[in-house]
Formats: sequence, C-alpha cells, structure tokens
Amino acid sequence: MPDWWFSNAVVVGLLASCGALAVYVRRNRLWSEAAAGLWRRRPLAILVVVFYASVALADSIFWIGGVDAGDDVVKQHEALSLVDRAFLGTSEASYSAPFADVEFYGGAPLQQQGLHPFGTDILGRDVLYLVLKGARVALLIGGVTSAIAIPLALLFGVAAGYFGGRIDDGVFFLISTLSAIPGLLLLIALIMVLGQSTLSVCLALAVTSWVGFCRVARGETLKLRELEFVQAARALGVSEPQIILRHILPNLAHLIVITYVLLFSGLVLSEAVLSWLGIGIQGSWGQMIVQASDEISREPVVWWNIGAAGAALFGLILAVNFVGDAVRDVLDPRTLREEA
Amino acid sequence: MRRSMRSEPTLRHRLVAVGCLALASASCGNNPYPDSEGSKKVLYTSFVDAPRSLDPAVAYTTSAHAITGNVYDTLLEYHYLKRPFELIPGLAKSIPEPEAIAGGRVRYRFDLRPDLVFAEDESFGLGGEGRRTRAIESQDFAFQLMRIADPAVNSPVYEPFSSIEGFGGFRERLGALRAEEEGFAGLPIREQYQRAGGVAGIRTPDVSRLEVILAEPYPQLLYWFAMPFTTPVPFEAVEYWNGEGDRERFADHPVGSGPYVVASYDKEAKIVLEANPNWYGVQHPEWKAPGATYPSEGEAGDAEAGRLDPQTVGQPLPFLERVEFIRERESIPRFNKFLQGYYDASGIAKESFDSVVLEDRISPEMAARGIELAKTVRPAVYYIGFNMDDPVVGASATASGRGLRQAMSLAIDSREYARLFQNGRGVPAEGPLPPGLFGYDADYQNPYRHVDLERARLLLVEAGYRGGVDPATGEPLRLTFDTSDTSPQGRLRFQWFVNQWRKLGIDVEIDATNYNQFQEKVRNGAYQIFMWGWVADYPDPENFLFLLTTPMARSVSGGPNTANFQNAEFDALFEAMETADNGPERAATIAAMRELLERERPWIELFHPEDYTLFHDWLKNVKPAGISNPTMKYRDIDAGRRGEQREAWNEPVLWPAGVLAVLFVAALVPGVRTYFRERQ
Amino acid sequence: MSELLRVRGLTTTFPSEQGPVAVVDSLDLAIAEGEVLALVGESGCGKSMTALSLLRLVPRPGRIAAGEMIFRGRDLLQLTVPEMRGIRGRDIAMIFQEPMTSLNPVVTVGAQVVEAIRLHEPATKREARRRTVEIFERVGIADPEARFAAYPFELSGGLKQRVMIAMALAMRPKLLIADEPTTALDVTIQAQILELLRELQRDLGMAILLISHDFGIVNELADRVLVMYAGQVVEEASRSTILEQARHPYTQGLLASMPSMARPGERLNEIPGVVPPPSDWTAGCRFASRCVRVLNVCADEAPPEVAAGPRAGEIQRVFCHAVAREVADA
Amino acid sequence: MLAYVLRRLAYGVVVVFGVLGLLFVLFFAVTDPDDIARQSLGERVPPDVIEAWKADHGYDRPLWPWQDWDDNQLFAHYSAMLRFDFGRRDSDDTKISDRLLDGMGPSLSLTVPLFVLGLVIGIPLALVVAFFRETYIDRLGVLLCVLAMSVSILLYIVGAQYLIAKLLRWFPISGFDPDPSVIVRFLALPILVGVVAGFGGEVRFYRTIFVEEGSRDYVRTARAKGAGEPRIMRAHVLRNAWIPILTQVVLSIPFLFTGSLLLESFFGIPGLGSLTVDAIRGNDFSTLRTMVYIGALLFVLGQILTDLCYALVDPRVRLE
Repeated sequence: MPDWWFSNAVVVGLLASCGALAVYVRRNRLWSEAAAGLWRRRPLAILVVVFYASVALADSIFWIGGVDAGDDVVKQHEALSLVDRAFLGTSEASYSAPFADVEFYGGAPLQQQGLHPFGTDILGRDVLYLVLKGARVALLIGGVTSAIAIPLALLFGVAAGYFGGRIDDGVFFLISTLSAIPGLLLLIALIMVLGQSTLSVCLALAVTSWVGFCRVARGETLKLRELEFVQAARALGVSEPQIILRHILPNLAHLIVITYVLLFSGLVLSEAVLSWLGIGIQGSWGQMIVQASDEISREPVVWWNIGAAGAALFGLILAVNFVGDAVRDVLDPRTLREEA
Repeated sequence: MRRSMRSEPTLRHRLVAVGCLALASASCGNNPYPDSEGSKKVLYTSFVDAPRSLDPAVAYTTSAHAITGNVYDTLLEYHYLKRPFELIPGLAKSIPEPEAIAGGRVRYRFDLRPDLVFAEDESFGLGGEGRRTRAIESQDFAFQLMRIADPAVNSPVYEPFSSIEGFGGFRERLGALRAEEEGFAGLPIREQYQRAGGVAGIRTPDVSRLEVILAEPYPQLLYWFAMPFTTPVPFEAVEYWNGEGDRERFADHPVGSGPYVVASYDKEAKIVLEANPNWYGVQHPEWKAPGATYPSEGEAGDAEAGRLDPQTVGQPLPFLERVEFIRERESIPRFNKFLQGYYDASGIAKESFDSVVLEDRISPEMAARGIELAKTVRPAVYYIGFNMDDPVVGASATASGRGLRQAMSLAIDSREYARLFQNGRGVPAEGPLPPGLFGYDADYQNPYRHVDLERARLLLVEAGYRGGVDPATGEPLRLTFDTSDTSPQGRLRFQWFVNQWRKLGIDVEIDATNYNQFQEKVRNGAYQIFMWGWVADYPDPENFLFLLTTPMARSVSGGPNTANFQNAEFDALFEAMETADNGPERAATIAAMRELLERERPWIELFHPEDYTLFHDWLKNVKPAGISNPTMKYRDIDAGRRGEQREAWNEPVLWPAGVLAVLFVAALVPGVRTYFRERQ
Repeated sequence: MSELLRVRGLTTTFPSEQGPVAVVDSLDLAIAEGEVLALVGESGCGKSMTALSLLRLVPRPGRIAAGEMIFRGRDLLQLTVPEMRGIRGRDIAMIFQEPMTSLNPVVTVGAQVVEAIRLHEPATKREARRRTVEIFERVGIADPEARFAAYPFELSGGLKQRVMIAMALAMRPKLLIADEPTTALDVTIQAQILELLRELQRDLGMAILLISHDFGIVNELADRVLVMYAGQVVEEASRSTILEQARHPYTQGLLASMPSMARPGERLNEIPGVVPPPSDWTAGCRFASRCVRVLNVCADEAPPEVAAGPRAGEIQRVFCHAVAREVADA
Repeated sequence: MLAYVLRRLAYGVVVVFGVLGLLFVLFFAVTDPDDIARQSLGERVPPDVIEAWKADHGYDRPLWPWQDWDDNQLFAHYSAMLRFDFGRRDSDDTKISDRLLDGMGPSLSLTVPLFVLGLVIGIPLALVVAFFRETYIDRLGVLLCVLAMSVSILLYIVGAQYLIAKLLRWFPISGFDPDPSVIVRFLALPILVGVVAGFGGEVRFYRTIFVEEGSRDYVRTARAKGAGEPRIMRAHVLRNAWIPILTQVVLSIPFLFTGSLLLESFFGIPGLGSLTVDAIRGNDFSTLRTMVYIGALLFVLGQILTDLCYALVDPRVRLE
C-alpha cells in the first residue's frame, strides 16, 4: 500500500476521532466545562493551533493525477497534496525578495512577478509554500512523537507506581540508565539503526523523551494507590487491571493532556537543533532555518527564508504554549482549588 | 529591605546602574585580538577542522598542506607567479635532468645548498647535551623517503614512489623483520631502517648530494619533490616525539626546515606559525635563492594586481612575522569577522570538497571596503559519477545504460549550478582535464554537457524509458543519489540536481547517510549516483585520467575510481600516454580518451573549481596557488592600514544601550508606583 | 462591657460571570470586650469570609466593597496597610480550622511564635524565646522547652492547634477570631481546646468571635449567636434565647437537624433543597425557596428586621416577613 | 546519613554499569571496528594497515564475552573505565585527559556564569512576578516568559550575531581568549544569548512554585500575624520554595562540565560542548565512552547532591 494511502487513512482516522472526542466531551460535564473554560481563556491561541492543524491536514490528503506540472514531468506521476496543488508551477530560478518582480541576484525577470509574499529560496521554491509544508512536519514531530512517548511513559510509570517492588526497581533502573546517557547519543544511534524517515525520527525522539513523564506518572500513581477509593475498589474485589483502567488512568487524564501539550512544543523546538546536527526531518522549519542561516552572512542579506521559517515556528510554539497554560489552569485540580 | 522600598531609589542604586553601563561599554568593542597586536606583521585567517596529522609523509588534505607547506621546505618549488606552474630550485641548487642509465633505469641527482640548518627543537638534544638544531644532510631526505615506504607510517602516497628501485623490497623487509624479530620494533627508527637495508634506488654519496634511481621512467616524479612529502625530516624528532609520557606525537609536533615553525598548536582553537630564524632565506639573503626571494616577473595581470610592486620584487622572504589560523566552526562568524577586518583572508574551506563555503561575490559594499577576489582555476574537477557496476545505470545495461547516462548528462547545466551555488565562480567542465594542464583543449565542446532536454528525451526513448517511465514498474524510473553529507546546506545542492532530472521524468531520491553507512554502501557497490571531486597532486593529465583506469576501480582494488569504470580500450590508451612526453602524439591519445568518455559518460563533469581567496587590500601579494604550497612567505601585511580600517569599520553603536537602559528604568517606575499604591 | 467592635453594612464581593457577587451582604455585628460571639451557618454561607474581612485578608480577586468596621474607635477600612498590619496579631488575632497546614512546615514552631512577637515588639530573641516558652506552658503544651525547637510535622493535631493559639495570644490581643477551631480535631481533643479557650477568654478578658457550623460547640462557649444564611444575617440573639425560642424558620430548621441538640428518640428533620447559587439570589429573602412558612412577599422584598425579644432588655433580631406578620398580629 | 550515601553510591555504580553496557551495545550495533580505523586513517587505506591499526588500538579482539571469555573488548572497556584510564582518542591518538583538561576551562567559563545568572535573574524576577500576582505586572511577566520560550535557540544565536555583533558591533562575533582582561569581551554575547533563551522557562517554573506556595495556609497564618508581604515572600514562601527549586537546579550542576553544544560551536569557544557529537560522528569510540562515562558519573553525583540538598532544606526528610 503506497504511503500516501496511509496518509489519507490517517487523516480520516484523525477527523473521525476528533468527532468522537467532541461528542464524548459534550456528554461528559467535567470535560465540557473544561473545554468551555479553555475556550474562554485563550480563544486566539486555539484558533492559531487549529489553523496550523488544518494546513497540516490539507497537506496530508494526497492523490495522483489531474495536474499539469509544466516542466516537472515526475510530478504527473506523484501523489500531490492540496497544498502542493495550490502552489503548482510557482517555482522560479533562484532567490527573489518578497513581492519582487526580478531575481535577487542578477535581476532576471520572474515568472510570477510580485506573487511571492515571502519570496523564493535558492532553488526558486516559493517560501510560503515551504512554510506551509513545514506545518505537517511540525505537527508530525510534536503529535506523533508525544503520542508514542506518553503511552510508553504511562505503561512503565503506572506499572512501577502501582505494583512497586521488583517492577518499580526495574523501571527505575531503566529510567536512570536512559537519562544518564546523553540524549543525543541515543537519538543518533537509533536514527542510524531506524533510518531517517519521518516516522523513525519520531520513534527515536519518543524513546529519548518519555522518561520525564514516566517519573511523573509513577509518582502520581503512588499517591492514587493509597487513596480510599482505590482501596474501596480493591475491597469490592475489582481486578488489578480493572482498577488501573477505571480508576488510576482517568485520574491521570489531566496530567496526560497537560504533558502532551508541553511535550509537543518542546519536541518541535528541538527539531531545529536536530536539523543543525544533520539528523532532522526533511522539509521541516528547522531545516529551513539551518539552510538559511548562511544567507545571513551574505551581503546584502537574504532574510526572508529564515524570517518566514522562524516566524512560522514561533507562531505555532507560542500558540501551543498558551493553550498549554490554559489547559493546565483548567484541568489541574491544584489550580482549581486556588480559584475557590 | 524595608527602608529602600519606602523612598525613591537611593543614590546608591543610581551609582550602581551607571557603573554597570560603564563596565559594559568598557568591555565593548568587538576586537577579538589583544590591542598590542595591531601594529605587528601578523596574518589572521581561519580554519574549520584541524588537520588529522601534520606528519609530512601522511598529511594529504588541503587544510594540512596549508601548514606543512609553510613549515617543511622541499628540494624543488613552484614559481609563485608564473602560470602554468613552473618548477624552481628550493633546497636544491638546481633542477636535475633525468639521466638514462643501464637497464632502462633513470637517475636524478640533487645537489643541496651549503650549510642548511633545521629549525630549533628540543629533540636535537638526543644528538648531544644542549644542542637545539643541526645541519641538514642528504641522509635526512633519504630517511623521509624511507618513511614513505614504512608500512607503520601508512603514507597515502606510497604508490607514486614505488617506481624507485628497491622501494617495495625495503617495505617487505621492514615488515618481515618487525613481524619475526622480537623487539625489533622497539629499536630506534633509524636503526630499523639500516637493519632493513635501506632502498637501493636512494643513494647519499656525500652529505650534500642525493641520488634517486627509478626502475622505469616516471617524468612526473619531480613534481613530488615540490610537495611536503619529500621534505628533509630529522630522525631525532621522529624518535623523540613518540607520544609516550607527556610528549606529543611527531604528527602534532612538526620539526622542519621551512620559513615558518609551528609556535603553538591547539587543534580546538588556534594554530600559530612564526618566522623561522634558521631558514636559509633568513641566514643567507645574499644568495638571492629563487625560493627565498620575491620573484621579479610573473603571469600577465600580476603587475596590475599589484603582485609585482617594485618595493617587494627581489626582497628576501619571508615578510610576515606570524600567521594565526583561528578555528571557526560556523560560517556566520567566519565570514562576518572577515567583513569586519578581523580576518585578512577568507579561511581554508571545510575539508570535504562537496560543501564549498557559501561566500559571496564581491558586493558593492565589499568593493567599497577594498575587498578583492583573486581566483585561479584550480587543477581539480567536480563530477557526478555513475556506478558502472550497477545493473540499471552501469556498463552491464549496455545501450540502455549508456542512453540513460547520456540523457541525464544533457539535463545538467553546470553554468546554472555555478551561478546558484558558487556565485558564478568555477569553469564549467567539458571533460575530466582542468585548464592549465597539458592536453586541455579550451575549445572542446562536449556534446553531452550542454542542456538539450529534447535530445535527452529522445535518448530515453531509445534506452527504453519513454517519458522517464520504468517499463518494469510503470512508474517514473527510480534511482538513488548517495552521499555522506547530511547537512541541510548539502541537501539543497543535491535537490537542485534531482529537480533537473525530474524534467526528464526520472525520480532520483537523495540517500544521505552518515559516514559509516556511506562507506559500507560504496564498499559493496550498493550505490548508483554520487558526487565526488579530485584535486590534482601535480599538473599532469596522468594524475586525472588514472582515476578511470580499471586497476584503480573501487570494486577491483578499492582505489579512487569510484565509478568503477572498467574499459579495456581506455586502459590501453592510458598506458600509451602515461609516461609519454608532452608531444602532439600524447595530445592525440588524450583526445581519443576524451571521445571515449564523452560516449560512455561514466562521469557528468560539472566544473573545475576556481581557487578563490577573498582578501582585504592591506594583504599584499595574494595569488591563490592551488598546488604550490609554501605561499605564506610571499605574503605581506600593511599593518598600519589594517589598524585604521578596523577602527573605522568597528565603531560600536552605543545609543541603543542608552535606549535600552531608559526603557528598563521606564518599565521599573510603574512597578514601583503600583507597589506604593498597593500599600495605601 | 464597653463595645469593642461594631461592623455596619459590611459587603465583600467576588467577581463572577454575572458581575460581582456579595458573598457577605451588608452585615452588621457588634462584639463587646470579653464577649464570645458565635457566627453560625452552613458551610458556604460566608462566615469565614466575614472573619477574613475583619482582618482585611480577603483573598484576591475578592475585595471589601462597602461597610465600616469600627474597632476601639478606629475604622479598620480607612487604615493604611502598615497601620492595619500593626493591628493584625496584636489587637485582633485569628486561628484557623486546619492546624495541619497552617504552620510553616520548614520552620520550628518556636520560631514562628517568636516571629509573631517580634513583628510587633522590638524584643530581643532571648526575651521573645522566654515569653514563647511561657505561653506554650500557658496553653497546656507539655515540656515547652523541648517543643520550642520542634517542627510542625513532629507534633499532633491538637498540639499544633495549641501552638496556633499560643501564636495568636502572643501579643494578648483584644479579639480572637476562631474559625472552626476544633472541626478538624477528634472529639477528645475538641473538648480540651474548648476548655482552654474558655479559660484564656476568662483570664485575659479577651473577646472571641467563634465561627462554627456546630451548635454543640456554640452552646458550650458563646454568649451571643448570629445565624447567617447565604451571606446575610437571619437572626441574632443570646445563646439561651436562640436555643429555646429561635424564631427564624431557618434557625429552627437548623436546630432540628443537629444530632448533638436533639433529644434521644426524636426524629431528625432536615431542610429540603440546597443553598441557592449566587446567580439565583433575588432581592427578597434568600431562604424563601426552602422556607416552610414562605409567603409570596418573601421572594420579592428584603425581609424586614424584627425586634422580637422574649424578655425586656434582651435583644433578639429576626429578619423574616412571617415573623414580622406574627409580631404584628399579636 | 553515611549509610544512605553509600547505598546511593552502590545504586549509582549499577546505573553506570548499565550505561556503559548500553553504550557498548548501541555503538557496536551501528559501527564496525573497521569503520573506526577507516575514519581515523582516511579513506584509501590498504586492509593490512587497518588490521595493524586495530591491533595497535585493541580493536582486533572479539567484542563479546561469549566469544572469548578472558580477552574481549567488553571487559577491557569496563576495566579501562573503572581504572579511569581514558587512553587516547581514536581519531588522532592525542591523550583524552589532556583534551578534557584543556576543554574544561572554556566550557566552565561559559556554563558557570550562565547557571549563576539563570538563578540570580530568574528567581528575583519570578518573585516579583509572583509578588504582583493578578496585577498587570504578573500578566506582562508571564506573557514575556512565554514569548521568550517560544523562540528556537538557533534563531537567538543567529539573530544575536547579526544584530549585536554585526550591526551594533558591541562584542566580537566569536572567538575566545583565556586572558582575564579580555575574556569578558568574548563571553558577553554567548552568555547574553544563553540567558535570554533560558530565562523564559526558568522564570515560569519558579513563578509556578512561588504562586503555589503563596496559596498555602501557612502564608495566611503569617498574614494574620501581621507580617508584611515582602517579609512573607522572603521568610516563608522562599524558604518553602527552595525544596522544588533546589532539586531542579542541583540536578544540572554536574553537567556544567560538559559545556553547551550550540553556544560553543557558534561562538568559537574551544570547550567540551561538541566533543560528544564529534565523537559520535567521527566514530571515535574511546572519546565517546569517556564522555558518556563522565556523564553517567556526573548524573549519579547529581542525584546524590539533590537528595542531600533535599535533606538540608526540608526537615521532614531524614536520610536513613
């Protein structure tokens, strides 16, 4: 099955699960109140995140054909996303300043005069197009990696916290060992083994970033296990896995959501450094920034590459951080108590 | 705490604030060098990665030669200005003529200049208490040639010298003795070489004469005697600096006879060369030795470029007291510090040839600052190679493979590539030979090196890939472009090539892996397309065409022929021209070889890079030398002008500091006011 | 007994979606020197907020919107922050419900009491230490010298409350506000603390504003009782009057549902419904929706104050239309 | 107390063993001893010379114990590390201990000021923001922190070098000189970038702690005692806040030695920051295992330091 079918399937899956989530939230009073509170606090940030997500989704729907791509013959046979199709044939020969009519070096006239809001890069690709393509990569790095790291952390953390004893020692040893090894070494070794595709970089990042939340989950589970309602459930003869599923996990729900959001922005930011080290993901904003960083030393300065990629990265991270704050204020019981 | 919160910020606070500002501005100013250095004749330039070794027998990279070339003197040298390159005597009195002797052998006789002396070093203490140096003898040259043969030294240039009589024999004997005889390897190195019986073809009749006898003619040998490999090396240094205890290794502690010595060697931060008082040019200016006096004539254009200034012509070298190579890992600081005048010339490019430093052309602002660009075509060629062992693009695909390679060659426009990535520098390559070499035909037009997409598409049809579609899969033909450069900047360059081939409908995927995996792929032939370059050792066509001979194929002997081009006809032609003299007959053979390459297309020749140096107008006598290594001794600095220019260009702009301070205080005031309002 | 504190029209508001909510709504109260006034009501009726308002310690974003608090001739609301600070801990002191968390866990209890002293008097450390040990003894802490250097986590709940009391009484305040002082303690300790408070109140002639939801405790200690509901005073009378002739339907309902007050065998009745959320408060009586003797006027007009004292000179104020009509008919 | 430290040390040793083991497996899963040799000797090297180099550096022996119990690289690797015999770098045979000593100075001269400034600026700023909770200063402060946190450090570095070093020319763009009279000029810009890039996260972390402690009951008690806000902040909130702050801060102290990768590369400071990455990329196993070994020891040291600080600051914690 070609990978673009897989991407379309993921998009459908995501939209379906969002719908289901919305229904569940509307039915569950606690979560609908939280959602309303969230919207009240940071409407703008939520809108920005939704915008990035929609661009990423638009960029994940692929199909072949129905396009004449001028001189790039291979494009005819390639699966192109909505974003690709929107920017078909907008490439130039080389650099051009935003809204310019002529090339930056040499002054040759452009094919699309004045139509490049962020100019074009050294290969003549429209910078706005590259920035939009970056959204999908950023959401993949942040979203997929966290979606792998958090269940991993929960698995080990809850098990260690709930069962204790040898399991706890084993997990604690694993955590200590993993955090004692420099993250970069682990990351580069994993990427060497798994290869440099987006999924494998996400997997490698996940393996190196689950340790923090695992400690939190373990601590929280230790506390929950002692609470009366868990002992009561045990007294009623509820089986261990049942207790974990129906009592422990729901009480960690708020922590999961908060950590997901904070992990998200941390990972997307760290991708820029990975690109600088040469193990980043193709087409990411980080890669754009590193590629454009040399342009800063040119005279006259080619600023729009690094400017556009930097602004896009900053916009997403700022929005996600604000949403993260709001989520923590809404969901975290301690802050709820502080409110009363 | 209570009192000060009550009243306005006391005087003490204001004083502290002013103090901080003063301290900040005092330490302001971005001159990275101690102020005392301003007036001295010191050249500042940068390097990216420190050379792995400075051992003259091993150092083979451009960043290493930039140092060994100026520290180790050689028997012969290249004339600084004349192009094409011309040999001049260095430590030798004259350039020897090859004498044919019995048995088809050839002899070269070098006569040394009198009372040459090594640079001072504590290792000479081995020869007697308190001795800091000693006279250079012909045995020191022989010792170095034997080191090249020594397997333990693992010199990359063993092969070119193997034509010396008994060179290979000496290597086997040495290896055998070390393997069998117990404790032999522990003996002093000179004794080991004597016990192994030395090399028959290297004779030292007396301290001032060296004779080299070749088993078969090899005219290019003389060029090797203008490279640091054949410099005189004192055995005391090799024995003393053995890396035991806290002594450095000889590879990190050069002891030579050149115009400069390595004063300090910190691989992570700075490498400093200082003028060598014992150098023969300093000891005996009266000799007016060609290697120690500024040349009086040169190539056309040298005069206008100011390289034949009457005050410098005929002056004894060297002019510079000190040369500082400062490490700059990133291009932003490297280039901008050059623009600010803190580097006199743009630094040595990063070692790997495939990421040429992205430095700009001469922009109006740079011209206004008097920055100049000197370029000479470098005796090198960058090319895209096909793995001829590959079933799809290789020789085994016969006509379809050839058609595919020809079509892909027609899609690449070297001029456009140079415009985008080299700022227009570099000569588009028509064939493997760079300009300035015998056999280079300036008006040869390679039919497959001019963009012609129509013809390319026709060729693809003939090759069975109509519209770039692979009949087996019905999809665009999928090829891989293999590289070990994972940097984002490198990626841009390869993406450009991919975009050109996409116009033919061929989908090439860039497979950038780290060093090990890349070597792994190359070793077992699992690669299709790659980008590589070759820098000449010496200006002779043989040094380029040997790259495509069967014996040199990677899959045959692990040699530099990464394209694995194995063509009997080509090999035969190579044998014919290899040792021929530069005559019309040799030119004809080269032309035939070029025809063959044109048709077979193992390489898509891209361009011959122009060796460039951006330099400020206070750096005199700059001429990029490509091959010729000892360049620092010819350069000069107008330290006074540099001081003025640096001053003028680097006035710190202080008013923003004031604005920031005011803003900071302005932000404080409402805070303090709310605090007081809060207390009512 | 001369009047110590008179509060008139005290209103403390908290912002909410529907605008500011008066958690304490134009409250009047008066405490005489040495008198024990009890403030009684269900949890959430604003009694704790009233106490905090007296010390101007209303947590953000709440604030005191109106009213005056005359304490020994000075209106506390007009004082500057430093002046108000001078009063807290010296003239008016407060102890809280949760002794477990009310002491700084990383500072010894002795040091925390010394701080209470040295905040208001330039006593030397040794002098303050001596007085602290003395007060510890006075509040019944055994082996006070050793306990001085103990950390809060090393003491039991009861001991911690005694430390809190010692800290409050360090400067011999005129008025002690005790916010549910015994609720978090188990019964045996509760009795000891109450006994201690009674002794201290008698010895020091100190007035106590006792806040509780338990009439049992009120009955033990209080001279006069103020019943609060949804931020407003509904009835005020002496302890004996309230217990025997409570007139306001809410007070009667409250008494009837107290297990500690009921006679054995009598069925406890409970007040139907729940305290209405601020958004449902109308101009009228806030207890209307749950009142057994509700009249249709109750929901529209604020209940009038009815002076209905059973014996001459004994004041009993009731805010209820039904009672007003009853008195008018009699 | 001693028993506790010994127990933690024992546990630390186990962790270090685990780390060295994991490193060995990870490295030799992706690299082959021949690659180490080739990277050190250069590309076109005859096979016999590679064998000689491997023998000389001890890479010719079998890797795993089950292949050859008494002479295998895994045990040699462990014994070398335990004897702190770091030996020489695979890449250019220079002594690793020299490289560490040379690099430690510049690295510390950058990371220590960054660490101290992080505290000296972060904590007071967070205190002020927490002190003025619910006022515009609080909201402005939090906004500033989130803005500062949302920018990638690469942009900070490139921006600072362009604006401050190139346009304003206050400080050199890069370079380093240990001479005390000049060193400030070189370290000013990297430290400025480090602080600006870091302060967002730090201030927000400290503010959350102060706000949380500020809402505790004992603060209300202190207010009831008549203590002023500044005094409460200093004597009560800060003393309790030290516990979470110290645990976070002390953990990072040991890692000051390993320097900062990005700042040192871009500002040309010859520290240890890029040593690990260069070792990974250059197949330099001896340098890599030394850095990882030191890193693991520092990590264990950090854990123990944290626990000790915990006991120091929080009376409730007794180290039995």
